[in-house]
Amino acid sequence: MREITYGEALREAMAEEMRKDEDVILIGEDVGKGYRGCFGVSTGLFEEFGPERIIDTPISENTILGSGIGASLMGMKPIVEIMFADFIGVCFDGILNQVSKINFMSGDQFNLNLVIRLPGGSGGGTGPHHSQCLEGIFQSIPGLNIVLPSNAYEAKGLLKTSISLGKPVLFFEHKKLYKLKSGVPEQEYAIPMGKGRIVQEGDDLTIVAVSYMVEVAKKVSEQLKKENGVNIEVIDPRTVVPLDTELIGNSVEKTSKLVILEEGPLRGGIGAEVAAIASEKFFDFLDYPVKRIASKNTPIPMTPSLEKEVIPTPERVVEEIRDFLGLKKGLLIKD
Amino acid sequence: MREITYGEALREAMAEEMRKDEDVILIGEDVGKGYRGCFGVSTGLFEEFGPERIIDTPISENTILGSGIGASLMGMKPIVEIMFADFIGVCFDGILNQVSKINFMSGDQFNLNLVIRLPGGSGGGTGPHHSQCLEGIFQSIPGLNIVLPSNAYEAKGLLKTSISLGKPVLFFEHKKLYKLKSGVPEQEYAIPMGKGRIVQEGDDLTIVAVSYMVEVAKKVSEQLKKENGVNIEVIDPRTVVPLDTELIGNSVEKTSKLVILEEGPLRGGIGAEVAAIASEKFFDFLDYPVKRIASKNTPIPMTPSLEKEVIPTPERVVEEIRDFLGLKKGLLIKD
Amino acid sequence: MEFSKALLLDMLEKMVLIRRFEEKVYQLATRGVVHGSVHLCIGEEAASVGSTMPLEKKDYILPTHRGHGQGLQKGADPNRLLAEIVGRKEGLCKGRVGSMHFFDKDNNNLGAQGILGAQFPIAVGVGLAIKLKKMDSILACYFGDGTSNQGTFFEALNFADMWDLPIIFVCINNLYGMGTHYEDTCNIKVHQKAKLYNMEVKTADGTDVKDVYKKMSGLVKKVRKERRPAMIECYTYRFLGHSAFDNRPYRPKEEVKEWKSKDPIKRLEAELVQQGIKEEEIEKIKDKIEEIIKGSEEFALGADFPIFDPSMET
Amino acid sequence: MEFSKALLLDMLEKMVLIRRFEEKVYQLATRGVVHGSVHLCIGEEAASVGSTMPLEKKDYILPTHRGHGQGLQKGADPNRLLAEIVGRKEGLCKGRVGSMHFFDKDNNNLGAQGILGAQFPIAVGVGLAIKLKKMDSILACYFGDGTSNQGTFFEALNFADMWDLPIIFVCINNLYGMGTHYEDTCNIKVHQKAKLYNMEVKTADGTDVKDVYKKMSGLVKKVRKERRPAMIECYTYRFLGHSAFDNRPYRPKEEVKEWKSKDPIKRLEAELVQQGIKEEEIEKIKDKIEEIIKGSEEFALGADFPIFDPSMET
Ligand SMILES: Cc1ncc(C[n+]2csc(CCOP(=O)(O)OP(=O)(O)O)c2C)c(N)n1
Ligand SMILES: Cc1ncc(C[n+]2csc(CCOP(=O)(O)OP(=O)(O)O)c2C)c(N)n1
Ligand SMILES: [Mg+2]
Ligand SMILES: [Mg+2]
Repeated sequence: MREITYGEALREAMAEEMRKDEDVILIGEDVGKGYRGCFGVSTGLFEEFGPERIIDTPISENTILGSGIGASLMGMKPIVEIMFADFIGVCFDGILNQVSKINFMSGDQFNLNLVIRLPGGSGGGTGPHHSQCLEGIFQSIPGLNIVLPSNAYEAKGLLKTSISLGKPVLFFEHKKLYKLKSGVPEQEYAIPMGKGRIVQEGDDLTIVAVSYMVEVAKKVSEQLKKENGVNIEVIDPRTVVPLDTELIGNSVEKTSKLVILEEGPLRGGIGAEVAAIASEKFFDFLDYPVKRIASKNTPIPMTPSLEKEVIPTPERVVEEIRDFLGLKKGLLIKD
Repeated sequence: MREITYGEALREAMAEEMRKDEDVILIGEDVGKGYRGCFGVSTGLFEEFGPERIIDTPISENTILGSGIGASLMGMKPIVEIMFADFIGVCFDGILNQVSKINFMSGDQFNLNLVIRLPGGSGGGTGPHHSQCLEGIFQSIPGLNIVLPSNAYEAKGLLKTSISLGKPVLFFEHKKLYKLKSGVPEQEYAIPMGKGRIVQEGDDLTIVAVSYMVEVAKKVSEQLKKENGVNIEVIDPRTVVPLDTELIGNSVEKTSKLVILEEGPLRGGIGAEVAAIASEKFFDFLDYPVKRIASKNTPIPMTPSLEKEVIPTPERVVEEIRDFLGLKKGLLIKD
Repeated sequence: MEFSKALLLDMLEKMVLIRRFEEKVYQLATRGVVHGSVHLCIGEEAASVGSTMPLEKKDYILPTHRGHGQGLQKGADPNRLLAEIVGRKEGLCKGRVGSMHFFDKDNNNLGAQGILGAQFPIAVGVGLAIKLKKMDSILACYFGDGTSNQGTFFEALNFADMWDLPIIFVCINNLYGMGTHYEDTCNIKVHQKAKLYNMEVKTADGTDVKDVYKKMSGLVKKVRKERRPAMIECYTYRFLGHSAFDNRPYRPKEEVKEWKSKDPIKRLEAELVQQGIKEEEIEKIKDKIEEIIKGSEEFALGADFPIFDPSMET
Repeated sequence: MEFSKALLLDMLEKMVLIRRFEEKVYQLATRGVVHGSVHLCIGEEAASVGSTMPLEKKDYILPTHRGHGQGLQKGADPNRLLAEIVGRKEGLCKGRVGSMHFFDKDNNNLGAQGILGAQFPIAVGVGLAIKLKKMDSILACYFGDGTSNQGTFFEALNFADMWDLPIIFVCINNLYGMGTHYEDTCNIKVHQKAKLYNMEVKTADGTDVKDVYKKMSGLVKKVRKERRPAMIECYTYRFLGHSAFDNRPYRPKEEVKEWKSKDPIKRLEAELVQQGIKEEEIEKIKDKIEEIIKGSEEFALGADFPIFDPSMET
């Protein structure tokens, strides 16, 4: 299968849906003429679809988001790009009180097809206002679908599904993934909401990881397999709302041990919700306390010496999992 | 001890601190001349302190909050009132990226004394834009103290502490509590951040409840005591950030069963965090899965027939706890 | 502009409908049948009717939190609106949201927001869709004087100007935002804010339905043709409190008295009588409305409450 | 306004300081020593120096995301600023936040925000505190042309007008916000927006430090005396990309060329030479700055990285 980057996959998804349906448009700061998206994701789209569908805006996040809300009330399928997920605070009311609630509030008169693309995560030194993983905040707002693609294949399939879902979608992209390549078929495919995937099978421990942390989980599992003989099952839920609780439950039934790995801050993160669900629903499967690995509860510092202490690096994850399992380097789990 | 209402207690706290310190001011929509606060909390303050310290504003939440941020950067101790907690989305960036981060970002050059008062919760039919309990969202933002006073005594003591804390405080008030009276001493007292209280002792089950849900928990415990012989320990953590984990742990060690009761939506609520902490730290104490009782994951409907299904009413809480304990009405727990 | 007798009578009927409808809501609220808050536009009917009547069925509105008048005039069924207000399943939004946030898709009412200023960004999106879909429609985006201090207002004015959007911003200026007089919140007149963004602006006597109608009609024609934004500011007054149970100590008695003397309904009635319309004709209209309201009350209070359904959870 | 030789030389020195400082930052960024993004104001030094120099020590600033010039001119120690930019413990903010968000309390710099428009509401609070505490200070709130499209700008203008706040809104208009020309985002000139709110506004040639200085001095005097807001818009150009690594294809070559011909430093140098200042005197200044920058580089790169401390968690 051909390999393309995450950024290219997103672009393909948008381009394909735009070719199919006139109602699909992209709105955001510098998505078109000048910059082609801050991370180059919309390269070529302006040339193909023109200024009426690839719409550059003034610096006014409230009205950028509102453009999407209004257009979707009119039956269009707008994709709104907020340049960095961190800027969503500027237009947060739109998410909290309109996007998430209109379908319900209108008594189902409206079914918004609205995707909000949110590049998040540490880009390595981008600092407190350009590095955040905010999915933990949004899970607490009923009415939003929260999607976290972890590679190019996922990105394309999930974005295509999101564009015509009839429900609003917060689509969290990760800056560290944009350049990463993976296999993406030429032919159409779809990934449903709420169905996770088993990234890698194992029976000693379940790691539920999202977004870029799936990459970290893969790396960590490999190392722990080699150095400690631990067989880790890595699960990528793909969407945290809705959440594939069953998939996680089945895995925990097998492994009896659950670690949740995310880049957002620990407190109130998606790990909190998954841990709470596990302790409600899978209590009898669990041999060990549920373990959350996440960013520390601070803003994301710019300087590398602090950033690497705050966000979960592979080194820290390995260490924390070893601690969790009572292992040292070189000590095999079956010992 | 004399009894005063929650609203009066808040007013006393503000007035006393304003008398002591010129730097304490109150800023918000209709807090002064015309309305004395949407819920009458600031009645009399305008008359005593005048328009320079009880400051009515245009309808511009961003700049209302910003007035507080800027003034606290200048060493003042502003209290900002956002008329309904639900409107915080309008000025969310101020919370997400400035209020919560400035102390850290400035390398401790600044220590903001800033209290943001947020009347929340269902007022009985106030509907989706005027009823939310948003503490679940904010716990995921490092750098904020989150305070949830549950009666007049708590309200006064916690507000006084908050005003000079040197750290930003989100002060969540509950509309259903404003008129409720309880004993408040005439003399000064203080309640520290991060120290919960045992509302009522018991050894069969721990309920951690916040804000108005403490009232519900008291009612429910009484009924379950009478009808099922269950002795419930009710814990009011008072502040969810910082959280008195130790107090909860001690209680769970005794009861082995934990229920978390809140009015915010279930997913990603403070119950998620408490449950996650419990399943990490008190795993060995727990006999039963941790149970969360919260609002359903929908906007808060206006109509009573739906609202009472969505928010946790005493009736539902009783039922859910009976289910949890495998009890029926009339069946004693010790049976 | 010539006003035919039929048009004037129609306007009167619509204003009386709004007045009686809201009096009923007020009555139900005092009886405890309405939950949560209701914001009534009694006294402001000329602004609602005069600004909404010139719109066509194909046009869109975004009403305010005080939007019964705007919604009714745009075509909302009083039965279903009242049922919504008392939270019944037959309500426009299945009874879920009530007075402050009703949506009425059939009549191109895209929903009122309980969050002041939220309508402005949404208006831009609606205008954008109208433009991209090359529709002939226009949008009326309603807001109050106080709400014009939200930053989103300026953003929307700017986008509407830059993108040539067919939006009429309609300010219902009733002098106050809750207890605060507009002049205590801003030195700039609302329409001057819009004027900065190169759009045609008009002010109207919001107690005179003819004045509002005439000016709005002009703007509707212009905006439909030129596909550019415009704004109208209607000066009016709410006779009751901010919400149903506000004692409104913040308003001088003389001010209230003065504005009540300009009651838009009495004003139009007087004019009609002067023009030779018989009192009986006016009474007939009122009786008709009385019937409608009676019917709406029966419909609304007779309807069932909605039942919670787990599929509502998201 | 008369410009003494000493003042002109001082201005030159300050502009050269900013230029050399940022060239150093750019060099360090290309060497990978700077983490995250840096926004450089090379080309805009006359706007920074001319608008900040008239402020006194007791005055406050809120700089932009492109704020090294503003911060240095307000008194920031280049050593500690550079240390901050490369993330070292000796940095102004202990190395935590770097270029885009430095705070410098000792010099009344209340912090740059990475969120465009966030400075406006904060400015209102700072102005309010100055007023309530009856201080003699004023505040300069900096922002870019693109940022003037945030709704918060209008809110702040309104509050500043209504509350009589001693704030000077300083727009550094470099024609673009990232890749988008201001004219593609707004038809209204930035200063016209402020003018709507009854404040004194000035425009200045942002490549001419004397013009900026003169006009800003006038506003500082006026605002300090009258305790009312004002605004100045300085037209200038950034010679480099939006951030350190932007190829800027969106800007026509001729435009860049034209503006480079108006290099504010060269311009002032030429004038000084014309006024009879010896080239050596200018060279001496440059040498002095060279020494400072060398020292800063040594200081910054020699400093330690901060260590994580659990008390940072909140
Ligand atoms: C964002 C937001 N802030 C505050 C409120 C509370 N509130 C509801 S109506 C109102 C006054 C609005 O004034 P105006 O825009 O003049 O409309 P009017 O009520 O006079 O019709 C206020 C402050 C709100 N609903 N939303
Ligand atoms: C709220 C927000 N939106 C977008 C950005 C991304 N961004 C950073 S600088 C910039 C351009 C700003 O333009 P302008 O205000 O003219 O300042 P300049 O960069 O030209 O100095 C943009 C869009 C941001 N940092 N914050
Ligand atoms: Mg009003
Ligand atoms: Mg610019």
